[in-house]
Amino acid sequence: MSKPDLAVDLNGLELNNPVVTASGTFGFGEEYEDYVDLDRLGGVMVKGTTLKPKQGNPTPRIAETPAGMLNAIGLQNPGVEYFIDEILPKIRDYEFQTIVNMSANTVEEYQELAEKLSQPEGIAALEVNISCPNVKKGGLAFGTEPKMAAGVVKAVTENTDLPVITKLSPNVTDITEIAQAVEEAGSDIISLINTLVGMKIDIDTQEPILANTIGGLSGPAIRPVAVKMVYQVAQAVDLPLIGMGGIMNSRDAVEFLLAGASAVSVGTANFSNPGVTMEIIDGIEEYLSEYGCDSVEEIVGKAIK
Amino acid sequence: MSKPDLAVDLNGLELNNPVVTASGTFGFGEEYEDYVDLDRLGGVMVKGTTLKPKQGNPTPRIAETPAGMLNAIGLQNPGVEYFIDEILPKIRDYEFQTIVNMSANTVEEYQELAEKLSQPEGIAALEVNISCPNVKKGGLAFGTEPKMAAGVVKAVTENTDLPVITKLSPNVTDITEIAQAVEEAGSDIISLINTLVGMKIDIDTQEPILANTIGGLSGPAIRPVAVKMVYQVAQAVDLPLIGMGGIMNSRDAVEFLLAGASAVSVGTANFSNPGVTMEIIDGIEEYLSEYGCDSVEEIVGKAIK
Amino acid sequence: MSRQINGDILANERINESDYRLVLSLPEIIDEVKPGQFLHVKCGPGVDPLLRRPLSIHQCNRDKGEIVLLYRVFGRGTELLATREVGEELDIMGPLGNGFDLTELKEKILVVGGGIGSAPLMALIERLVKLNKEVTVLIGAQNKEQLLCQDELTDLPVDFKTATNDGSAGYEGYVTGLLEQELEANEYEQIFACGPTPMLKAMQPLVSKKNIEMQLSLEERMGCGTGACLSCVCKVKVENEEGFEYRKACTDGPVFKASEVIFDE
Amino acid sequence: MSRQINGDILANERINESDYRLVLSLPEIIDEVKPGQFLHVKCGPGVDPLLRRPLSIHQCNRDKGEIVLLYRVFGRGTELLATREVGEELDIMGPLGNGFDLTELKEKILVVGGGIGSAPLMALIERLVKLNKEVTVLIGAQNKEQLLCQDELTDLPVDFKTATNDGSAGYEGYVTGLLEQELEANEYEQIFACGPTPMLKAMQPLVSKKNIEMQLSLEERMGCGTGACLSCVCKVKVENEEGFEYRKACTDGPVFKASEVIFDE
Ligand SMILES: Cc1cc2nc3c(=O)[nH]c(=O)nc-3n(C[C@H](O)[C@H](O)[C@H](O)COP(=O)(O)OP(=O)(O)OC[C@H]3O[C@@H](n4cnc5c(N)ncnc54)[C@H](O)[C@@H]3O)c2cc1C
Ligand SMILES: Cc1cc2nc3c(=O)[nH]c(=O)nc-3n(C[C@H](O)[C@H](O)[C@H](O)COP(=O)(O)OP(=O)(O)OC[C@H]3O[C@@H](n4cnc5c(N)ncnc54)[C@H](O)[C@@H]3O)c2cc1C
Ligand SMILES: Cc1cc2nc3c(=O)[nH]c(=O)nc-3n(C[C@H](O)[C@H](O)[C@H](O)COP(=O)(O)O)c2cc1C
Ligand SMILES: Cc1cc2nc3c(=O)[nH]c(=O)nc-3n(C[C@H](O)[C@H](O)[C@H](O)COP(=O)(O)O)c2cc1C
Ligand code: FES
Ligand code: FES
Repeated sequence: MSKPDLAVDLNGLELNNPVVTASGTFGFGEEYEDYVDLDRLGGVMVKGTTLKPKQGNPTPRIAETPAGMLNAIGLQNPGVEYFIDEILPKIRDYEFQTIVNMSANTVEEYQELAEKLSQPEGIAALEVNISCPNVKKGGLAFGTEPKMAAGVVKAVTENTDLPVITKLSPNVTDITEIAQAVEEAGSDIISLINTLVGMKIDIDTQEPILANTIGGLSGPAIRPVAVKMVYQVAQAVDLPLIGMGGIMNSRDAVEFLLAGASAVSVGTANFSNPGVTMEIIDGIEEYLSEYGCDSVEEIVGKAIK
Repeated sequence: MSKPDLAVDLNGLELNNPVVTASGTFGFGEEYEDYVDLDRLGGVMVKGTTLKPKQGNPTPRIAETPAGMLNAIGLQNPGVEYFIDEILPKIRDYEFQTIVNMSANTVEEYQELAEKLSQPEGIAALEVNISCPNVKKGGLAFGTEPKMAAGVVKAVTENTDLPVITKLSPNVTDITEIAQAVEEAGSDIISLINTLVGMKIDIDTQEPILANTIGGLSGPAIRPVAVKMVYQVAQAVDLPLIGMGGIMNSRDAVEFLLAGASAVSVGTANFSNPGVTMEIIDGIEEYLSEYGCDSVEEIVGKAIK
Repeated sequence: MSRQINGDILANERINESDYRLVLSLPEIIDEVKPGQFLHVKCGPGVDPLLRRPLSIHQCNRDKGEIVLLYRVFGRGTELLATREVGEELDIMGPLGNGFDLTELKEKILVVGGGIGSAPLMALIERLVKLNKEVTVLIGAQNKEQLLCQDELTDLPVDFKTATNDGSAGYEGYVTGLLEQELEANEYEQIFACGPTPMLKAMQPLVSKKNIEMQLSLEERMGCGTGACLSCVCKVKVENEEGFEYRKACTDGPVFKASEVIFDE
Repeated sequence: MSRQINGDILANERINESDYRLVLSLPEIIDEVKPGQFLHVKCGPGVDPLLRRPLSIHQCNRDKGEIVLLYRVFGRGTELLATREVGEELDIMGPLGNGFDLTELKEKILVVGGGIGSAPLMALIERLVKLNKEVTVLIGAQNKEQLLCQDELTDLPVDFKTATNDGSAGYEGYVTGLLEQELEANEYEQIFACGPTPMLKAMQPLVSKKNIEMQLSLEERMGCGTGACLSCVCKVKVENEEGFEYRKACTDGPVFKASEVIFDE
């Protein structure tokens, strides 16, 4: 029997296999050079990038929770220009697709980011993080209101030829509503989920552990929430999905594919097992073989009744 | 030094100590007679009660997840009349406060439930579960929209003299908005959080594990989300809060008190450790002594900056 | 009365590729134990896994205060249990469940076990033998190695037959095939069975055709084990609108009358 | 180059009330190890705890290919680590971090350790001794029992002094008090230190007053250990608007020049 075909085409974003790494957890890829054959990765969603360099939040920036972790990095990053001039040239030659995760506080900033990131060679897609607070509307996240979300996505899609991925926040009453809004606004792909908002208090000091008080919860703890949202959104829109949230191994990755994701993104798992993405690629291939599938596509959404 | 005072008065609901058990996880109390000195409990929130008896969902009804579990019991219960006639007389004589968790699909049903439950002796408070789908509005949960939530709460508060607890769903964009709405509608107390919606897929059968497809996620996995919501709601309303979500021991319970809850409710932990509530009561007392506090109140909300 | 206690692990040994025999010192509860009951076991400390695992009481040695469990390594919980060592303590709740109903025992009794489902039957068989019943035992398994209780049953005054899927011992095929033969060949007054749901489901029509009273021990996913959470319910026939009612496997069962159990499609 | 590998546990023994000595066989990476580097350790399988724990390389035996860690049981991760047994394998990433900068070593060197922070200093001291430096070592602890490296340091040609909070050995009080005395009494050209943040913070003005070059090994909560997640950052002085920049303890550190480190209030 021939090996199953792992390649996936997500509305224009072509990946050699359906495994990418999640923004903020894998740096710019290079950081994992010692542990991973980077050329084998489907893609790398690089650290959230902003127009201007950002220092990020004070420490502690992370806290461990049952089967999960909280982070409040605060988008520390060197800014889009440094990324394009200094980092992109170093990672361009890897086989993986470079996906740039963009964060901003205003629609105008998103637009400017999209324009800047559409110039250089070597960027395969833009990922719009709409979980950021909308400074103009008093801090309510763009991703929590369909119209605001659509506005951001339009500002990006109208200013780039690259495939646009919109990354949804799970901290909403109805995620399908947001998904439909960004589909209409022209998003090519949807990625989900970003972190759940959470916090942890140190009962000895009687204070929140994170300097930022609240943070984003990731890791296996949130997987059931993520799988459910992928399952729901897959039925609400016609876009390919990149599923994430607590994927620790290939079995978890397959769970997301069955729920309706066309590809998966691996975040927190890289911390506990830096070689995990390679195991996941191999495991998906084995699973497909075992079930007699020729391509990834055959199992996408198979658990949807 | 004298022992700290564990009693708390939640806007009319008086508990001997701040530890109650969460609805649906402790039956009607009796089920734990072999493991717990029921008279030592602050209160028991009994299984979700509906007007008519309900059979509930097909099985499997539960699935285990990392540091958590999903349930889709489907409100199996013998109905409010059976509860009043057959169960209440058996549990009335325990020292714990009996809190009846009410579920319904229409505002009228909530009203009728409130009226019925206000007649008999031995009920200390009503807990309004507004996570149920609103049948009239096409299944959107009452608890996800401020006006609908307020409508339900009004229907209850206007038809009972008992203290009314409103139990909030975490599956919303802004829980403080709902909290403020139910405060205005006359709720005396707020309890939070109910379960997060989640699902799990069996990759061998390629089907959702729960017969109901989706279920409610509880246990330590959700604790960071619950603590954050308690912390937020404590600052948004003037009502006493009963905090819950993943409390496994007295340290976790104290975390909720510091976050702003005046009492805590213990759910899933009863399954893994049936005597856990006794340990939590003792542990809170020790903590208070250690920190030189005379009463529980002194630490409520202490982590709020 | 049931309790939550720590029992010393006296043995925890692998008996074949997949199964383990666990001996616990539990003198505090030994006098309350009935065949067909189970313990709710915390396989390890911490929250991974979070829930307890129900495991049937396989044997009960009253004099020594020892309870034996027989378990198959299946997922995370039983894997962890298999790593627990002699000398450690195991956190259990028990005894739980109603056990087999022995109030109206007949004389000529058939006991049928499939796979790891044979575990709870040993304590029952030992009791039946003590009561001088005429007992026939059918045990089914994948293969010869996985056939449980062989040595114990050979030593007992029971008629003992086996079935294996691969034919490596006894009848070749499912234990339900052997049962069919057996019901043709002999008259039985009462049957007790435990095994995977498809096996029990297949037995139901075979046995009801012959009008023999049967008790089944069912398996359902459990949360509390105390009757509080309603996770573990089974469909039981009653005369209401729907024609059934959900009963709790943990406290109303795990043993039910075969005639009242409804198996879904 | 750093790797993720499994090292055989050769020893994991308690050395006092709170501390353990763990010996790992890691010939694959031994030649790359520098004093001041650390391993990122998965304390147990599964997701509880989820993250690795950074532990400094305490000693490095190149001939045998063995790395020794010294750790204090603190929370869930180190508790679990303490239960790991000889013969098991430990999943580590390493060696990580920049280690101490030994490119411009002076002759008269002071090494200061507080609490479990003394752990990484042993490998450094052994190297300094090999290079024939004149080394004075100050080690502080709660009490005599918790004083680390006593035997090893007594055997080495170094000047070794101790401080205990309860006065049960050496100077009574914080090791920073002993340091103050020491800086009055003797001239040092270079200082290396590791210990709890308050200790390092207290050392900063004492040492900068004397204009002695100092390197500090800092502790921050770590996620990845590879420089990817930006959890582990420390404030370092730079000439920008804010007057500081965040640098990663895992890859830019954990050793920093004392003169550039900013400790928050
Ligand atoms: C009353 C009763 C008695 C039992 N007696 C025995 C026995 O003596 N020996 C034995 O080997 N097995 C017995 N089982 C089955 C045993 O409980 C499961 O094999 C075990 O729970 C699997 O846990 P796991 O962590 O290995 O598997 P996982 O698949 O990781 O478990 C995930 C979840 O599903 C539940 N689950 C999985 N399989 C079953 C099952 N077959 N029945 C009930 N819950 C399940 C688990 O309890 C857990 O909550 C019994 C089950 C019941 C209900
Ligand atoms: C570079 C470096 C080297 C270290 N070397 C040693 C050593 O040789 N020996 C030793 O005993 N300890 C050392 N530590 C501290 C050690 O990492 C912590 O004590 C350990 O992580 C605590 O884990 P826990 O699960 O026991 O505690 P928990 O409090 O349960 O841990 C919760 C989380 O906080 C983090 N954390 C808690 N305390 C610390 C701390 N002091 N520093 C960093 N993260 C922390 C944990 O890594 C984990 O992510 C070092 C720390 C760093 C950064
Ligand atoms: C340390 C850390 C930093 C993150 N930074 C970003 C970010 O900059 N932009 C973004 O869109 N998501 C960010 N995320 C979210 C992840 O990309 C991912 O959506 C989330 O962690 C869920 O996946 P996981 O459970 O596999 O980690 C971050 C997550 C972590 C843990
Ligand atoms: C098996 C089960 C059944 C539940 N049934 C109800 C219910 O009937 N009504 C309700 O308001 N909440 C119900 N809940 C939610 C709990 O009361 C509680 O809000 C939630 O489980 C979070 O707390 P925990 O993490 O301590 O379990 C149920 C939870 C579980 C696990
Ligand atoms: S397991 Fe909870 S009712 Fe049976
Ligand atoms: S631990 Fe991730 S950057 Fe240092």
